Amino acid sequence: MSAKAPRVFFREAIARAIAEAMRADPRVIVLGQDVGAFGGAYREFEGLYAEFGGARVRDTPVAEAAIMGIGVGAAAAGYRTLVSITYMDFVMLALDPLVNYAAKLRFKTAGRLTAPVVLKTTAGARGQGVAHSQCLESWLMSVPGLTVVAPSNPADAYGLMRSALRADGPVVFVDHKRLYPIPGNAPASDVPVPFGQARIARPGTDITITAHSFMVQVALTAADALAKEGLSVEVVDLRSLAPLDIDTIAASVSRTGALLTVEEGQLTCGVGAEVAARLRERQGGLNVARVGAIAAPVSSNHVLEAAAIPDVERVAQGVRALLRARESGHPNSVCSGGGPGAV
Amino acid sequence: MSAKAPRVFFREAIARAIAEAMRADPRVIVLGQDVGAFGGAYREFEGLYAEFGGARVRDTPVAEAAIMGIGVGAAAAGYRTLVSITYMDFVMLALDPLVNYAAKLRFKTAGRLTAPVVLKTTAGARGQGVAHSQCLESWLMSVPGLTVVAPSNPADAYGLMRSALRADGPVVFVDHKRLYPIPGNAPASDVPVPFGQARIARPGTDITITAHSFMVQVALTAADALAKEGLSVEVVDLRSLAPLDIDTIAASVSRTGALLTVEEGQLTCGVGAEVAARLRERQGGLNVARVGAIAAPVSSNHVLEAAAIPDVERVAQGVRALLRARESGHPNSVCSGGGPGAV
Amino acid sequence: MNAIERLRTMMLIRAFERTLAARPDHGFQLLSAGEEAVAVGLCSALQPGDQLLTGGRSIGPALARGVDPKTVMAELLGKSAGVNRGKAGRGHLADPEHGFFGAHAVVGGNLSIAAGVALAQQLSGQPNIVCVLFGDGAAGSGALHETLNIAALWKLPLLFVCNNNQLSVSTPRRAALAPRRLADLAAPFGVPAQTVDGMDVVAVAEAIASAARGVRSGAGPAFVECESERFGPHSTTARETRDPETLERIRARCPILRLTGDLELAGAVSPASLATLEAEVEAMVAEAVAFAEAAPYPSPSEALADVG
Amino acid sequence: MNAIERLRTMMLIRAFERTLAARPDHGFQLLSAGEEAVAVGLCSALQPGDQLLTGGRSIGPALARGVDPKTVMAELLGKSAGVNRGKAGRGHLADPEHGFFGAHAVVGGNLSIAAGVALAQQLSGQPNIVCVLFGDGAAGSGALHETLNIAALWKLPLLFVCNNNQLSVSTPRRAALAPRRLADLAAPFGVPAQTVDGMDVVAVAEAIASAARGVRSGAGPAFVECESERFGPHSTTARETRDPETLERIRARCPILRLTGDLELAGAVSPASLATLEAEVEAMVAEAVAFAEAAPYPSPSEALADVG
Ligand SMILES: Cc1ncc(C[n+]2csc(CCOP(=O)(O)OP(=O)(O)O)c2C)c(N)n1
Ligand SMILES: Cc1ncc(C[n+]2csc(CCOP(=O)(O)OP(=O)(O)O)c2C)c(N)n1
Ligand SMILES: [Mg+2]
Ligand SMILES: [Mg+2]
Repeated sequence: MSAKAPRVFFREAIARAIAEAMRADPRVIVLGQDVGAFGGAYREFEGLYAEFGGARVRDTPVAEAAIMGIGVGAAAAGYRTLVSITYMDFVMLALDPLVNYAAKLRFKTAGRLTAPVVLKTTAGARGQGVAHSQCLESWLMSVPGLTVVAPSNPADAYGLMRSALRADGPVVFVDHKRLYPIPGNAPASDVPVPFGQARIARPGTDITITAHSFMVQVALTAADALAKEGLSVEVVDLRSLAPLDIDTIAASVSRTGALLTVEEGQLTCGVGAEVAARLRERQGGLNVARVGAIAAPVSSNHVLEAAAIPDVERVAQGVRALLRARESGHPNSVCSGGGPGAV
Repeated sequence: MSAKAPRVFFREAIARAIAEAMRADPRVIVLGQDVGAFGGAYREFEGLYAEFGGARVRDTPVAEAAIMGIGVGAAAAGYRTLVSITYMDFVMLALDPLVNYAAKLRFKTAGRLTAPVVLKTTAGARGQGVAHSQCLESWLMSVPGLTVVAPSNPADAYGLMRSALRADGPVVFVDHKRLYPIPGNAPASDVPVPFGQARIARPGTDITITAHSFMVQVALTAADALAKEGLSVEVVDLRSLAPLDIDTIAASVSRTGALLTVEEGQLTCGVGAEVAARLRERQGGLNVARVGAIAAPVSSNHVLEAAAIPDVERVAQGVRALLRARESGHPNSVCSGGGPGAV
Repeated sequence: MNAIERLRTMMLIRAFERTLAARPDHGFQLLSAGEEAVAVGLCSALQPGDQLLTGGRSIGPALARGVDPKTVMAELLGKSAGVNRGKAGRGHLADPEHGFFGAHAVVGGNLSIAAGVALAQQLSGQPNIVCVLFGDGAAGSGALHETLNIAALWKLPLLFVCNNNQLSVSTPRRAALAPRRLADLAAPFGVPAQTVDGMDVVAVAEAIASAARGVRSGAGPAFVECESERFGPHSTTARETRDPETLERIRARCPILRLTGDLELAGAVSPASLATLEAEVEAMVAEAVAFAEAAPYPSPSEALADVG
Repeated sequence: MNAIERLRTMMLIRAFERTLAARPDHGFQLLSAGEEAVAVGLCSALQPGDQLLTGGRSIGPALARGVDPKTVMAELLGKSAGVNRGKAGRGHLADPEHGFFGAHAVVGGNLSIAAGVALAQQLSGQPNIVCVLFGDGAAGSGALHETLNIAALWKLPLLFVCNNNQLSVSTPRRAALAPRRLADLAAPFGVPAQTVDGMDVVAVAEAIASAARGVRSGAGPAFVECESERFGPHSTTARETRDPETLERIRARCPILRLTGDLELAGAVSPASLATLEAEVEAMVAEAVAFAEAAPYPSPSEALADVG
């Protein structure tokens, strides 16, 4: 895209995708806390209420479980509901309708019913403390029947939201508090990003980093810094966690020979563990390491939050450590939690 | 243990552990649906109500969220509550108090409060269908602040329950529908099984299988069958998923050189992915494969249930395939979902 | 449904469940003997375009709603001729084309789903309503509160029907729920509510019909509590917790005997016509069994079909 | 607390929050200007061994409960001299030794936790009670229903206090909750309930005291709704959604001015004594700030301390 392409913020890309979907399909409705005139906690629903009115853009009580269930039920009955749960931590309250009902509906009815609901929720830490910072993508990835996407920039946010609002079954759209203020090239209208396609966010030759959501931005910055040290880092933006585009990852790693997985959430049973496992089912002799949060809750305290989650420096250290290990003939992988003193 | 040791059923071992803990500590109480005079869905609470009465063994309404919260609150205020959620699928309803509150309480209060609550719940498939069959251990393993155990036999059920009812913080005790009728040697009274210690359930030299809960029984039967083919399988019963005893696994795999992880739940971001990742952070050049459920809900239909989850034959096939790959010099790992036509 | 149809449907449910339970190949089942008047009274007040959602104890409601007994039997026996190809099984069957949006075995789990279906009805401007049938056990779940509140706020065309059979597994309703009447739970939300004798199919049908009229008119949700009795244990494999005298007393209140007696008094049925009805339902059940038995089990490959 | 102590505590809360909000280093905060009478009236009716749990808007309640303003300020500025070593921060502070079992920023999340604390009190046979303070927003959550039911069944010593400040973020209470009064939600469970003017500290204190007496006597839970007003936006960084005229009208109902006026009329305060009070609270706040400023931030290694 040319540098002169108009720029939009991440939150604007989301609002635009929803608005265009609502114009195209009268069956798209939005449910959530403060999504109406207020326009959403991050203004990512701004303009929708004014254009589409309160019947289609509905403020709800603080009742995540029921709102999810209502979104799922309306979807099963023919609508396309976008349910907003402001913080991913509170998706816990809504897992029963999402996982026990929606994700299994098509299966259990042998295709007679399906629930094309989109759950949009915001993950990640930005000073909001232990119960407003969690990244639970890996839980949802593991649920058969759910599609899970996690864009890192406005264009993908637009394109994946358009795909989500056309999908056949339930989709979880995960965004991130630190992405909202990020600008990017305006997405081309009406061009959805297909599920299951990763994107080479930056080409490189020495090592592959896989990341999603805000960590792609962190990885790109780390790659810039490492370039000054003469290291060429390829950054693969997963975009879609379920389905996972293992072909693109494998092709990248077969060129670079090393993989660093980066995620903001917990390493244990995390996205990186799965990416590494699937990759190794295809190719051997790899140098692999994981970077993620330390095994602790994330405090709102800025010192402790910074100590808990990966940042540019820790990603760069992870790259350096992994490449050192490769050079020294270390047989396999190195782990690096994002923590203080880690790596 | 001698073959003449008295035998008890898994469910009896649980009831006994709870009863002894309640005798030893008046602050131990039990909350859950039908745990009172009825004695629990699997009779695993039998006798408690008669001995300790309704104040300490409390039947509750069908309100998993509040019951978990009450158990957590009472624990934070000085009691040791055992909360029973009959089916692990419904732990979803209780994740907010468990994960957003209990798991973070000691951290966020800087040690001023802690919640020594035990959540006991039953995972796994046995003809009960899409919403009564799930294995969600990997979700809980990933939560900092939670201890997660999953015994495979009466003695460990006893010993881990005793440890759980003495622990400092929240513990999730996962059992399994197919384990309840299984007999085993009676555990020695008052001997707890420490957290974070795996157990060599069967020694062997050619390959290591890691498993937990009912899959240990499946792995042991598969090992018997494979022995007849001349294959010597070491079975490591993880027992404790968080903390994970990677030392014991690593020691085993350094002897056998190959690892097959077996779990009944989903492979994606599962227990096996984590075991493999941690192991490879220590040693390279391993042959690793995973066996788990196919990526689909589990129907109550016996044909479809059997097709969905690992059984003795699929575990045996997984072992054979992995050892074949090793012989043929396949560089690394092979995956085998438990599904029809898989492996 | 006229009185005879109601009687026949109640008899069909009883016979269907009895035959099913006697087989060795059903796994286990949640039966509704004693509760037939709730299912039949309720369904006799619904219209074709309406949708019914239920909890796990769903055989009676499905049959009363008009789902073909053949496809229900096949489903419960795990056959691919089942209404959901044998994949749903106990507690999950769904036949939306016949107004049975589905059972869901998570206690309380269908409440908010039903509100979503009602929202869809409301948005699409159709005159149909949605009915959600749930147990006394489900009344303890927070889902009821959240759903009642939103349904009242949004005036959803949703009829809450609580089949209060006095038990959740082994736990008596009085030990699990503080309210004097479960219908009282609707009052704070301004939702009209009534409690009716769930052993009297006529009373149930009238109460539901009048509540449904309000809902259909756009007045928003309504709530009907039906006080019934569960004649058997929680499931075919569960331990019975009540003593024989209690069970005898309870079973004496049989809704089928009651309607039969009333119709006999009114001269609307005779021993001969009853025998004919009996033969009719037995034939339907036999046909359902034959249909199910003739059908194959799904192939293992269907375990991966229709995911997502 | 006598009337002067109430006034001083309300003034302390107002001054504390104002000073905190004016700083650049607090991240963001949920303030309670306008709602001081609820916190203070409530706490003036609690006894030392009682425990209070709240939602995220917790500065006022913590101070009213007697948590040291120095440790609260340090906590909210992320310092290790904070009541929780700076780890809890906004929305999570806890000081159980001072009867403040803690705030919890999950809306409705503390309801069942509080019932558990009440169960512990009941089992241990102590005469203390537990009070849970939650917002109108939390009243829409299923946790309230489940907790009210169980608390009523088990006669837990639990006092539910709803601070109905008419808003959940931008959503007016009338758009989020169908009940005419939120106190009506207690009725089905047989839980005594009342609604009181939350801008009147005396009325709040009396209502809570009388409800607390019942709870303390073993009669089971009680419910008090306090109708208050939030003077500012949801948080220090949130957009205000009300127009200036509305805000002006609301702010004219200031609970501090109201008590001051009443006390002036009664001759219990004078301009001079008010100035003294003002100076006292400003000194307390200044001391708290100095204390917090002098304290270090926790070291990064504390990010791994006290997990589990
Ligand atoms: C959320 C949840 N918790 C627990 C269960 C286990 N369970 C199945 S049926 C049942 C009893 C429900 O009682 P009620 O709602 O009165 O329905 P009934 O069985 O009497 O028809 C329970 C507790 C479940 N299915 N779902
Ligand atoms: C379960 C949950 N959902 C959403 C939020 C986001 N949130 C934070 S405060 C708030 C408003 C709560 O309103 P109310 O209970 O009336 O308390 P108030 O803010 O008015 O004090 C919301 C929705 C949350 N913290 N927890
Ligand atoms: Mg019942
Ligand atoms: Mg409020």
